[in-house]
Amino acid sequence: MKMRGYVLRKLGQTVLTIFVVLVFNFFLFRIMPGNPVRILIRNPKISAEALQRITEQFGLNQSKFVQFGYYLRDLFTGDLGHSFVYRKPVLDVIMEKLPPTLLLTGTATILSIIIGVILGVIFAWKRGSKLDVAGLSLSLVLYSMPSFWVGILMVMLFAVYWPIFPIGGMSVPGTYYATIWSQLGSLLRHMLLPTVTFALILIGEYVLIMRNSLLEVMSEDYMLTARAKGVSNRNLLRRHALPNAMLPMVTLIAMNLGFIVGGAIQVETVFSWPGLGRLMYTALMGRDYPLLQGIFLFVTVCVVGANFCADLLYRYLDPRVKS
Amino acid sequence: MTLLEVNDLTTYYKLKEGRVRACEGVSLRLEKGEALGLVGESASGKTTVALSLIKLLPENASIAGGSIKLDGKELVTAAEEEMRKIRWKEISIIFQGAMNALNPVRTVGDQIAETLKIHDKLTDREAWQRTRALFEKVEIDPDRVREYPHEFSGGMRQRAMIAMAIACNPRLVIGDEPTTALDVMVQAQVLQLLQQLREEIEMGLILITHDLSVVGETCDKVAVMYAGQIAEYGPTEEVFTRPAHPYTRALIAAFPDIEGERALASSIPGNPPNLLYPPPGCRFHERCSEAKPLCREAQPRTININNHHYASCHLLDRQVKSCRA
Amino acid sequence: MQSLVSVDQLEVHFAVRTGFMQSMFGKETPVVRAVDGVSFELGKGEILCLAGESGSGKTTTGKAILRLVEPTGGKVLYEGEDVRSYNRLRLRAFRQEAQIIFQDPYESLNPRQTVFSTVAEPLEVNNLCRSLAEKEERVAQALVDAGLHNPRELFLRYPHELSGGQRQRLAIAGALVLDPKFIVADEPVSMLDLSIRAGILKLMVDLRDKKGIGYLFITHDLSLAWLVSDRIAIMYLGKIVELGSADKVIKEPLHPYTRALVSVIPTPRRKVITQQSLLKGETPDPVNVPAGCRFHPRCPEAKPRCREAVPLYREVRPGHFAACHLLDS
Amino acid sequence: MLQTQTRKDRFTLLKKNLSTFWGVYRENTMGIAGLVILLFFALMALVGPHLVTYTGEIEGAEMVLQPPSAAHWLGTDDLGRDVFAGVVVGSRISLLVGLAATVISMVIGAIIGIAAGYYGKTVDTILMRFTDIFLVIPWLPLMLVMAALLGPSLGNIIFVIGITGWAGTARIIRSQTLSIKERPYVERARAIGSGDLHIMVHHILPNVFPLIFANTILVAAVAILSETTLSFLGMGDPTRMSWGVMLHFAFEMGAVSFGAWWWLIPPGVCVVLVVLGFTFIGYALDEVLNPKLRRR
Repeated sequence: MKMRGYVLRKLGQTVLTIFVVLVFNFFLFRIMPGNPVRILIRNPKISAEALQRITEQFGLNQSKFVQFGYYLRDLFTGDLGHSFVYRKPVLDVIMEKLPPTLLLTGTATILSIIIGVILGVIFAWKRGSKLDVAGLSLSLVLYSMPSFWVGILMVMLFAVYWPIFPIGGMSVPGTYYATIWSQLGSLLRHMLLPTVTFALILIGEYVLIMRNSLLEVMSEDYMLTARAKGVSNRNLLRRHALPNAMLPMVTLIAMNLGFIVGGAIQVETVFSWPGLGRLMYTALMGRDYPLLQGIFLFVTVCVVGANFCADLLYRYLDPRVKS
Repeated sequence: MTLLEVNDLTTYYKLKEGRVRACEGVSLRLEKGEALGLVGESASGKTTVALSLIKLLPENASIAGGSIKLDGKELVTAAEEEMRKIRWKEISIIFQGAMNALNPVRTVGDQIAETLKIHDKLTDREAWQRTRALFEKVEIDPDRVREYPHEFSGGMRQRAMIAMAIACNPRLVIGDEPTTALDVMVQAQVLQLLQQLREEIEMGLILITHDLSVVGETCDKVAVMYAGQIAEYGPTEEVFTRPAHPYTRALIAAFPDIEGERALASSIPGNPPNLLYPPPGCRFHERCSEAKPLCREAQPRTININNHHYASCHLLDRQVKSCRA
Repeated sequence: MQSLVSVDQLEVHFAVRTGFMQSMFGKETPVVRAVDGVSFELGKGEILCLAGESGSGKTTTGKAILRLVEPTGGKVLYEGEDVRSYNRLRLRAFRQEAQIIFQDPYESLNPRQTVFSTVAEPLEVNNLCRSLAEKEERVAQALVDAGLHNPRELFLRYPHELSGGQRQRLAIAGALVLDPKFIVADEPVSMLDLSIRAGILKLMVDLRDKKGIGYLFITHDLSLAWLVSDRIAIMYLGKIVELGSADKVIKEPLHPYTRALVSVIPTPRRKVITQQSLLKGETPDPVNVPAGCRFHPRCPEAKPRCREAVPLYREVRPGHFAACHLLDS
Repeated sequence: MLQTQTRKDRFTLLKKNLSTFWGVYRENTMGIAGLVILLFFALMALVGPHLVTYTGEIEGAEMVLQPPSAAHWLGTDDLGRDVFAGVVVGSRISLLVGLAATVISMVIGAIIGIAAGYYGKTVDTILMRFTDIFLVIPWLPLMLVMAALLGPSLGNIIFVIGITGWAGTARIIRSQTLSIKERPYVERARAIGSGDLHIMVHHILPNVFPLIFANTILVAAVAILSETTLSFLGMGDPTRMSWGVMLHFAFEMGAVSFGAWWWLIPPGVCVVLVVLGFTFIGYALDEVLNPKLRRR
């Protein structure tokens, strides 16, 4: 019963958030001075019928409320508009570019969480040692680097200076792969550099948070109790400290989803990875507003949804959270 | 038979500013099944003594000297691996705030069963069975073993801590302010429970508290600590009826007694010294109404007043007196 | 004795905060009945003690009288005027005469305010001083009154540079500077070591003797209550169960709850606790108050009637009030 | 906070507070390192642009994309401009954008945080819902969309970074305000007749201030990173050289495949150092102002 109330409340918040994002998006692209629709109409070269079509599509001759209604109707029917650059429905373009992004970000995120948690635990356990100090400094430096710049360094080092890996992309254009294995191998070779870059960007923060969170937990009274009980170091960590220390990590991972999207834009741009992030850069450069708006909405809704899931997970992990 | 013998225990904390002499030259003796009260005001070093006994001091603290013998076995030099076996099996401890002393994300029963599995090598089933029995012993509904600490009331959490402390039938239980945060009635219940358990299983008890009445209620012997040192030590009745040290006397006088006269006692002037820079001579001399010039210069010896009753005060020292005469 | 504060059927109920969704779906919000019909009178220069366990509503009662918590029912008369009817201006004037001292001297002083600012603040807020010299004089006097000698040396110190006892004296000075007639003292010594408690208590009693300040002394410690107060009121779950002179309540308690509490008053010299039968259980949550007499589930002498009817709070003996069915023979 | 009697006392007190603070801060190696780094860059931004010449004129084809030499310490770019001079000139814009955006973020964050925490109830619920929404919206896409719609200019980029960066601050300050509001000294202030404004100014603000200060430093680090990233992605003002704009041109002109490391690395290193400097100071302040952490 309590659980249901909690889920309902969180769901309500999520829906509210998405609604606000929709309104915000509408405001941004339709109402703000210099908004793309107005720019579209002002275009002197625009044909009369095109103007007519646009006016009808956006309900421009009607009140703002009606326009908002048109906008919502379009959204719910999956009509995110038409891309100027690709000359295709925006949703189709997004769906096409989604799998490479999921592949890259998913791999990098999982990798960075695993490595980050392990390193954080090691540093916390050996706090004050040379290893800890070195690890901490490196994490701080990684955390301070612009993500795209890490990518540029990686490309310069491993694709230009020592050309071990391809400079970018997901495959060599125009190549025919004889077997699925050779195709997979090529994919892996293309993927390695961006994945490592992406993971490096994320690891710094995970290490820092995991280390601090674990140190905090280790200074708690119940850890003293556990030590007094004669619990072995291994179990002290595994069964007493980690379950508590992982809680802030869950929050952080959820909070970081937005950051991951930001990382994807930068890494994909640097490595010409054919995903959503690079698509956004293309849309920005080409001032392809419908596409830009579509990506922004799509990505935001995904992140908000993922946050909702993280909230539920947190509730499951921490028995103290009451509804 | 002597269960625990502490001689000249000295523990220092290292801070940037210097050494905090939190516990210096502490000597105690506990017979089997006996209860000893360790009384002192805040920052008098009582908790440091407790943590030294099980060697769970914070990283910046270390035992600088003295010996701790449990059944004749030296603990100060014992290796961590050895201590781990001794902890809880031989010496267990009840901490002050039971809310923080229990792991919030694991069930209470799980935390008790864990100790049984570690030390008594019980199977999962046996451990949970014992846990339920322990719950009954401390008067908690055994069906609540699967609940989390936050679902328990303050009194129940302290009972659960006690259940955990006696789980492996240790020979010595250290209670660090076990009743402090509790309401009077619950405090009484917990004290009564401790007393019952002590009669049932023959365990030694070291009760650390700032509350004289708790000691009077449960302990055979009492040690009064002041500024990291033991001021007076002896049988509870003897110390409370014929306190020898001026500090003990002032402390007892300050305790309101509803059967005594209805008048406010005078308080002890001043504050306890900063243990980074303890005063020379007797550490109490700055607040002592009877201090003599000598008290400012020399540390007092421990004087045996009579049978097992000791105090460290120049005023009791016959040698000092005779020198004067 | 002339009445300074008179409390009549005071009620403070809090709504338990529930989520937006719950309140939208019209679920009934549970109510915490922190104070539920409390009545007493406090004379000028009297020390009345409100004693009880945590959750009994004693602190809330004290704060409700000063309107630091808004009462939801009943009356509070201060020198014959209803405090609840005060407008902002009148409330401000009232608060110059009625002060509060808190339990924790470490928390009740702003760590970023110097000793001078702490004590001068009440004067500044109420625009009571015309010149700096006058302000300094009054601050210094208040500090001396609170037992802090050489006050001018302390002016620029911060609270963390003082000892626990000094801090509580500073807090008292902050209350004294306005020359109050009434002080709510909420567990003023429970955080202090035994050896410095007596000094603070003595100071408070002396101030009563010298300046005629009336105190509502809130504590969980009955022996302390007995030592300092003229009369004692025992609270249980938001209601006063017994009220009488300090000696009568402690030495000849009427209510079974008071008897139980008195029986566990600690004393260093005798074993009293471990050799008797105690009340079972703990004070229940004030959200689910038991029907009938609130104490009946834990009362060793409860009769069937106690489960049904709320006992009348009445004067059982001259000046000695109690609410218990067993006393209505 | 400093309502102590005379000006002389006020001065004594200020001196005492500062020396106490400095006494603890001085012990912190990280904090000192951060301070030294930032002082260096502050000096570069203030004085540097007057000492170097950075003209957009082509110096001749042979001077294009030259590796470092005695004449050009950090080589030249595709237009033959001196990279070192660019880095020096760019420092001014990068720091300016970062600091200005930080001020916007902190003012919004502090006001919303204190208001929500102090007034509680409905005000809190509405403000925090709003803050949470800002927290979950992916931050870079939001900035990019806004920057794209507003067009590339210095003012716009400051506005975009400032307006998107306050949510975390507001949350932290709110929770601190909530905890301070419950302290007895605030209740005591009410008991002596103080009004809301007095309490906020004299009791809440002085106690939240250390946190606002420490947080400002960390927000500044993020703002500098944001400026670099936005400019790199082409949202910067191309006429005002900053480290991010420099990296944008370098990347777009193919410096990566050309191997012109001297064009790509120096501006990046500067960004990393400045961000590190801020982060160091932030960590140090956290440790100095939060005694619980000090023992670690």
